[in-house]
Amino acid sequence: MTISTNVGDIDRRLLMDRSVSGRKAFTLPESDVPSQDLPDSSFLRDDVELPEVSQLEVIRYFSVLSQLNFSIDTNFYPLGSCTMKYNPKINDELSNLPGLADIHPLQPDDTVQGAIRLLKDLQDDLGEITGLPGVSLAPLAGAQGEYAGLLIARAYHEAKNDSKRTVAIVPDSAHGTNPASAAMAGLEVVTVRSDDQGNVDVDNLRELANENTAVFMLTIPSTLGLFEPNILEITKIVHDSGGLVYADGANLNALLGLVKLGDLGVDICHSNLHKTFSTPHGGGGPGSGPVMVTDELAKFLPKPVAIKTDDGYAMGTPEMSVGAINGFHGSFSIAARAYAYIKALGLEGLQSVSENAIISANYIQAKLRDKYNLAADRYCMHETVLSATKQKKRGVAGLDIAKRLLDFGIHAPTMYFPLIVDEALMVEPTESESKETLDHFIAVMRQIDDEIDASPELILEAPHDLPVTRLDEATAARKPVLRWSAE
Amino acid sequence: MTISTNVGDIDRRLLMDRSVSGRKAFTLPESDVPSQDLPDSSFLRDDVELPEVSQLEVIRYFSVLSQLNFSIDTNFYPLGSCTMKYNPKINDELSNLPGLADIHPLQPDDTVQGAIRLLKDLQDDLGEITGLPGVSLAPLAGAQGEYAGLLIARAYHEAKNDSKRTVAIVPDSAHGTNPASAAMAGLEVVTVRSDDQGNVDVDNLRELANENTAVFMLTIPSTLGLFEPNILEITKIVHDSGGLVYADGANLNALLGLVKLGDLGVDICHSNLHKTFSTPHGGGGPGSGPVMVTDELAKFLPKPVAIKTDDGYAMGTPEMSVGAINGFHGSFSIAARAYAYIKALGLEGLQSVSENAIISANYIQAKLRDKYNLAADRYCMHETVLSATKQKKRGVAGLDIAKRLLDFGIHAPTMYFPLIVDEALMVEPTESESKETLDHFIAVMRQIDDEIDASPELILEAPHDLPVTRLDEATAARKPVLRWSAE
Amino acid sequence: MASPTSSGTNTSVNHPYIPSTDSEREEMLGVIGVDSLDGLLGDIPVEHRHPALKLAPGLSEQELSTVFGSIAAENASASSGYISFLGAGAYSHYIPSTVRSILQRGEFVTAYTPYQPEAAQGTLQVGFEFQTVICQLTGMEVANAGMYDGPTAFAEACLMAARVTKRTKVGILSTADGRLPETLVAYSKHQGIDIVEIEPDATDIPDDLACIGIQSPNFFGEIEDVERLTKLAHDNGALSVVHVNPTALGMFKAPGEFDVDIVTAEGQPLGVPMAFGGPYVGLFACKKAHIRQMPGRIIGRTTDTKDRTGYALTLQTREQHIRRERATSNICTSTQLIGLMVTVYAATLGKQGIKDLANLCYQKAHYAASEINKLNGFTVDALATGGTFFHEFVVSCPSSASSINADLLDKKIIGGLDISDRSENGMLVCVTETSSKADIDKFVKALSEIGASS
Amino acid sequence: MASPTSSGTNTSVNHPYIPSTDSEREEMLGVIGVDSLDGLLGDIPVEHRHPALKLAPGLSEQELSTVFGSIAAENASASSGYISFLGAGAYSHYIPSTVRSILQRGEFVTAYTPYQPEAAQGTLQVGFEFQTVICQLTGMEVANAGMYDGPTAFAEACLMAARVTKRTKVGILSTADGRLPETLVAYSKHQGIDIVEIEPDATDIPDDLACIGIQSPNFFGEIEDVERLTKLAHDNGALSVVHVNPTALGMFKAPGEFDVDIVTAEGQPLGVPMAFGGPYVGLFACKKAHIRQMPGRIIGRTTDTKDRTGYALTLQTREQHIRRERATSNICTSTQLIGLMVTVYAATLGKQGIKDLANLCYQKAHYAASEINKLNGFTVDALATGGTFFHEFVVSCPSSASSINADLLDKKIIGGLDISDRSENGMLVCVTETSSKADIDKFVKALSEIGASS
Ligand SMILES: Cc1ncc(COP(=O)(O)O)c(C=O)c1O
Ligand SMILES: Cc1ncc(COP(=O)(O)O)c(C=O)c1O
Repeated sequence: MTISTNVGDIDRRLLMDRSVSGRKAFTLPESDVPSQDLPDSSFLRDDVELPEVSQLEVIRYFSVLSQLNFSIDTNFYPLGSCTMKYNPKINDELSNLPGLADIHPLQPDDTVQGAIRLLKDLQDDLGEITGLPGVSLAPLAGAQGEYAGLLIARAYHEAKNDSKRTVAIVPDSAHGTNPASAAMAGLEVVTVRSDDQGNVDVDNLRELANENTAVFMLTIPSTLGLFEPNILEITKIVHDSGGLVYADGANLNALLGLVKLGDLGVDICHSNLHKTFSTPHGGGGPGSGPVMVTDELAKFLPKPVAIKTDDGYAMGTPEMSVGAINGFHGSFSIAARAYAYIKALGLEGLQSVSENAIISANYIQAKLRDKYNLAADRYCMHETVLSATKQKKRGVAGLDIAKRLLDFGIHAPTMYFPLIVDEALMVEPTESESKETLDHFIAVMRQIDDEIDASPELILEAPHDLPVTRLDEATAARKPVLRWSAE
Repeated sequence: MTISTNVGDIDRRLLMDRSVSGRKAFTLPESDVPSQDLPDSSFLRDDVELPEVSQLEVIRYFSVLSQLNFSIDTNFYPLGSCTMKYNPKINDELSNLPGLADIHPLQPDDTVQGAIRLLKDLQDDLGEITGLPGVSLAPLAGAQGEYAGLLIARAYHEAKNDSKRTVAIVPDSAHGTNPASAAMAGLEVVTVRSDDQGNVDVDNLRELANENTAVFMLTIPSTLGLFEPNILEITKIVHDSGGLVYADGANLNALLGLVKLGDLGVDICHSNLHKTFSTPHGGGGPGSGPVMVTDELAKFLPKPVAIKTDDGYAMGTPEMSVGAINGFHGSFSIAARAYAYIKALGLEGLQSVSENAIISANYIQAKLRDKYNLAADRYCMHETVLSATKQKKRGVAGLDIAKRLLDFGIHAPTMYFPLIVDEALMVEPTESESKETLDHFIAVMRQIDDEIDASPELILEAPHDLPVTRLDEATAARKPVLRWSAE
Repeated sequence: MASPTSSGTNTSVNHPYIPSTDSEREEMLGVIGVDSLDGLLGDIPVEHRHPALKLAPGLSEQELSTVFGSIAAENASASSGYISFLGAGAYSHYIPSTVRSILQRGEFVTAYTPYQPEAAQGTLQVGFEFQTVICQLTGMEVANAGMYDGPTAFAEACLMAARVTKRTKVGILSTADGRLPETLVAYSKHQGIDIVEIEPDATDIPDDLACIGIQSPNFFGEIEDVERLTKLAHDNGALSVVHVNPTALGMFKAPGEFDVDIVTAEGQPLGVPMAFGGPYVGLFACKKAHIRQMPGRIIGRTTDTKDRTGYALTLQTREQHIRRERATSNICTSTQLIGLMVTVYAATLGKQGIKDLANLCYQKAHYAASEINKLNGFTVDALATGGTFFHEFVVSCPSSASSINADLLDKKIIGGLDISDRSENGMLVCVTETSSKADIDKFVKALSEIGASS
Repeated sequence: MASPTSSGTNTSVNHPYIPSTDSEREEMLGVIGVDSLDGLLGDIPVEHRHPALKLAPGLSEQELSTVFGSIAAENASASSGYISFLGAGAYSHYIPSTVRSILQRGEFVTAYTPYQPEAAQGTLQVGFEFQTVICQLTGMEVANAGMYDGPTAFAEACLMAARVTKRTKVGILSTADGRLPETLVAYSKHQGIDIVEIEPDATDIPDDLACIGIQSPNFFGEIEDVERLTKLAHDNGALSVVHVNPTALGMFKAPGEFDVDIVTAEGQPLGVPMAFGGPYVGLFACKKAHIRQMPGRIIGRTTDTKDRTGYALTLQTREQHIRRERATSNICTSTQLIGLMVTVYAATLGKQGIKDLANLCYQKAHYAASEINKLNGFTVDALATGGTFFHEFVVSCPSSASSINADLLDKKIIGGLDISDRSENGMLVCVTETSSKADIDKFVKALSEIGASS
């Protein structure tokens, strides 16, 4: 099977179909120790059927495949809620320095003072940015940060012997990980409505918050890109009910230096280092989802946390820690990248990040609101949620618009999320894209709207020039083929 | 201006057209020394009008541009005489190690013992491979190696006070650098004919070689991919006339471990590390063109050469050196790559390189000779020169075939070289391409031949799917536009 | 009202990561229809806007490099001349240049999760290759595209076993790495899961177990009788969950040969730097029958409208973004890029390489074990008991492993892990292909000197 | 007949760089119609086939890395804790991450010279950008796509001046780096070119000069009066060839402002590692009038059959592959990839960065000079004479620079270049932005100690 691209036809066969007996891409050194007896052959297996290809073929295969991707390095990627910003190359480089990449997680603390110092310093900076000084960098992604946060909330109530608090209140606009994490934490998920402005329906919240409330999970800014105007009232309602406030900080890119979550009454939050703090998404991870809490809750943090000792640094376990949520210390080399990012920007740079992220999103919103409906017709924070309902009536769905954007080298916005917005197209430009790029996006979005009437098939059959057209996902799920097999 | 590719439309504007006043991609540290007086303003210039773009834009611009290239990492590249083989990634990595990349060329020898040891060891290996033990790694590419070799030949004759030797005999099949280098060396170029087998016309050579002959420049194997069957006779004729034999070793990939040039009577040769020894071509350099000579000629080598001393290594100048042909020690980090290549393959691996290069070329030749004429109808060495004369008669030139290959993701062979072959297509597969790739190439070449009759416009208008179609090179040369300018 | 760090004006710091200039910001604000940024922040309680922040000023790239240079220099590692014998879940292996080279491709590194398959065929095809590699290595039918790390993969496997069997008790072999039950506890404590310890020679297990969780090679480097234990589990209606060392699979029988239900592993040994513990990738494979209970992202093959093969995320209805609180896991951002490293590693080593590698590790560890075993006062447990081990082995030392390690450190040797909590004066020593014979001999000599003087 | 290393059989060593297997080779030989490889080698004199070769056996990648680790460890450099004050043609500058990142793109690294423009628009557009950058920096009208290095670019410029003026005598300023005339000698000695030395304050030059070759800043770091000397050249029918330090152009007037005819430079300071001397890139720019006499590769803009802009090699009739012995130069493989580094460097620093960089280098070098000048026994010549210098300056030392350097080395300081051949007890000291104030102070302190004890 071949496709035509800008480097000519491309062969997409899998590695096992390229495998030729006897080829190799690598050799191991000869053993330099006296030969040892092998175990009984009943323990031993036959060959592992891994591909047999040359080293050039390895490089060429993966290099060519890489070119089939959109990425930040090659495309504008206004994927809402995902904060696809520039991933500075220096951060990749520094996090891979020998002395960082080749240290073992179980080395004695005194042999890894630099690494622990980095973690401690990053903890402090994240605490300062969020106003929540207790920090653990253990969580391996946002969802694990949420889960860690919920474990902390549960531990807090348990420590007070308040065992009936088994409910998590979650807005209907929340990201799927919120209810999923709550369920993992054994919490019953109760949904609070959004009002017609996209805000939390405060009255509804007041009805729901009670002696069973363990935690209220709020995304700030919300998944509609809005800052909750009633935030102080909300945190008060929850606190008054005896519950804790958890902030999903996936959208922290809007808030750096503009407001501290801790000042608003938030007790716990997580942050995705792979969003706000620019660590690369890697096509779906690795990430890092530090959890930040108030001083009072710090003793419950998952282990380990980096601590300053009299004569240096150490990895420690908080007094009443909720335990280990993964193998070692979290995503160290992701943390190192985030650290480099914070140090490179500094206080004023971080403020500038959020200021520019907000201005860019509002600019797009202002330039498109005559053509596209808005999920909420007010100023947004770092992202704007468009609704393609007008376009839908004219025969073209949000999905189609998203696919058509690909033809222009622009990645699709986040589609059909949040669930409460019909035909949602969530656009997050980030501060790292230039006004010129925003203007190009705006022009393309307007052109697509024009195409609906002029040449709808251009949209309905999009994308046109990519390695594949739209895929049959239904059959994929009905008859799953999940691996190569000899046919 | 935009083009469509597999990552959507691509914007090809130049950096200066993207420049926005005030943007930046980099910041310098603040000065940490007391402020110093600036020179008189009459010395100082206004701003340098370099682009003002963001760091993301730098990365995105060059990343996207890179995807418009064919390369070994992404394509089969059977470009004859260029030896487009796999460039091992480990070699790039090792040559960039701190301790190699950050040493200054003028450091005292005792602070760069590792570097000099590497150079000395590489000199020895190249001497062993070619059978010509005097080696200088100074030349920065093949052409400079040729020039260095010719300087040596001239110095040799001069040292014998043989001042009338001012002629270089060069076969009509030679690469353009040979006569150009000879001219630089103040030699008169006299052309020796090839016979109908593609060999040097020995009788013609005998007529030409005389007391004016400084040097005979022979490419081995020749640019037709043939090993000169009369080599021993040829070197004898030249030596008998008092001249020296220079071997252009650009095609050394055919000979590793199979024959030593020194054993055949060659006095001087160069080798392109960026061909046989796998250092990357870089889109046109950097290269490295070491010059190898007999023991007798070693004293004339260009400086510097690495030498072994009693207590280590030193950079030295041969006794009667032809001098410095460039600034420092040649392409050190290219030499380091070649060194890594030789060490990785070792004796048997290097032999295997040439064996497989030869088999692959002959295989292609055997599979295409019914469709395409051969420049010489006999076994070839590491490359085969096809002649598209039959195709030309049917309306399609070698150039058209070359362009059509691009549509299949295969780089064009070398076209119209050597000059003595009509409609030459010089195909060098190298040992690093798999039989499957060769078979694919063969199939495509056969298909193109079929297309001449079935759908000639497919060939005549090729390439079809690349970032540009054929370019107007005539206008480019007539009205040269060689740089961005504000319009 | 705003604090001194306020940006009531519209001048932001000009930074290489932020392209907008003052005049562009001015222009955009004009289009938006506000005078200043603060006009957009109306929803943020004014008393909390623009708080004071204690953060250092920004650094240039050159300064940042200097900062990182000092941090790295404060760590001891192979690059600063130390040799190390630590394993216990993270292993030092040579990483081929191909892995690093492909890992530099920005198109892989800076892409998002492939929600738009047309624009992500690279990531998707690699993920499909990854699933294939994991199946081939483990001998299992299906695999997902990766979990956070080994312990979380194991924990999720036990939770999955509970869902499949509709039971709530999980048995874990007493010889497993303590990190496995520890992570499982954190993952399951509010889901009513009980954890019980099973001895490796048990012939009887509770009849309400969801699964037996087996680590093999176990924490002490020894191979467990997975076949017998799996049969025992199945006889009692439980699943068998086996946590492997993937390098060992180059040599030892694959769990798939023993009818194991779920296999998990820490993928780090397959081409991933140790990097002080992460990011790594959890490997997760199971029987096809259980596919819809599998956590994590799964990539499937399908066709486009022109009938060309393509790849896409599939079975997404298991996932949190669709099924929310009823999802098979909360995992979202996972470890695709580490999966790429594993895939390139597997493609590079290939059939012969993985075999040679396992053998080389085996040879070196056994050489080290036999040399240490000759020392006065040191005993290698597995050699004494005749256990079959891989990569690592327990040494009973004449004194506590930490005191010995302190002395070793003076000789630039990072000794094995102190496991005195599990074995008296025990040191878990790991040897891979990255230790030369000279390194091993140096270690043995140092142990003998330290042993003699203690 | 064949020696023991013969491969009369068709089994070749199986190596990661060579995909063909024994059976494929067998099959291909069958198609070709020979029994063995030797059947294809008939033209090679049989007595010389398969010679014995003294070469070591091949190494695995892991072993190779170890070998290189030791080689690198035998060199002293910043990465092993040394500070250095060497310049004189190669300069230590911070290289931005963008340069290294783009340099890893295999599509740039592993492409050939762009003879097929349709398949090389990346390389070509970058080359066009490079030419633009060189023009902007130097203030010249046109530039080529790069030469081997600075000295060869200078030599070719003088040869070009000879072609343009049809004269054979070249004047070079006495203050130039000796490497410039030295390379010119090697490049011109058989072409009947005479080289004469010109004093910088000359008011009179021979009337048959092809050009005056001026280095500014000169070998001693001082700015020459390019304007006056250019006028002098022109008044005598000669061209003016100026060899610059490109970093200095961030601050000092561009040669283009002085009506200079040809500008050359070593491009290394613009983002290229020092790498023990290469590969570097020679910069070459000139007036448009002389374009057809220019050596080297040139990239031009044009359009395709669909009228889209594209780039292609142009003016190739100057080059050796067309014009052979009448070419403007023998250069073929050049330095495209180093040109890429320069281009990314220039794009990254940009208008402000190049200015800031030049200023920073200026500040640091002048600070160092003034501190050294305060030391007993040390004099900075330029400060004494009031010369304007950049990057480097000559220190007259109390004893020979090499003896001082030997003492400095004990303190992990690599001192300036010993130029006693050109200046008594002279040391050419270079300071760039990579030296911190602490480094400079350490150097000054060390000099003062050594000076006191000598
Ligand atoms: C609002 C929100 N919450 C939580 C998450 C989950 O974070 P992660 O993907 O890092 O687990 C995301 C990520 O997509 C998100 O957008
Ligand atoms: C036969 C031959 N000789 C000489 C050369 C010149 O070598 P270089 O390009 O390294 O200067 C080449 C390169 O194309 C060649 O093919």
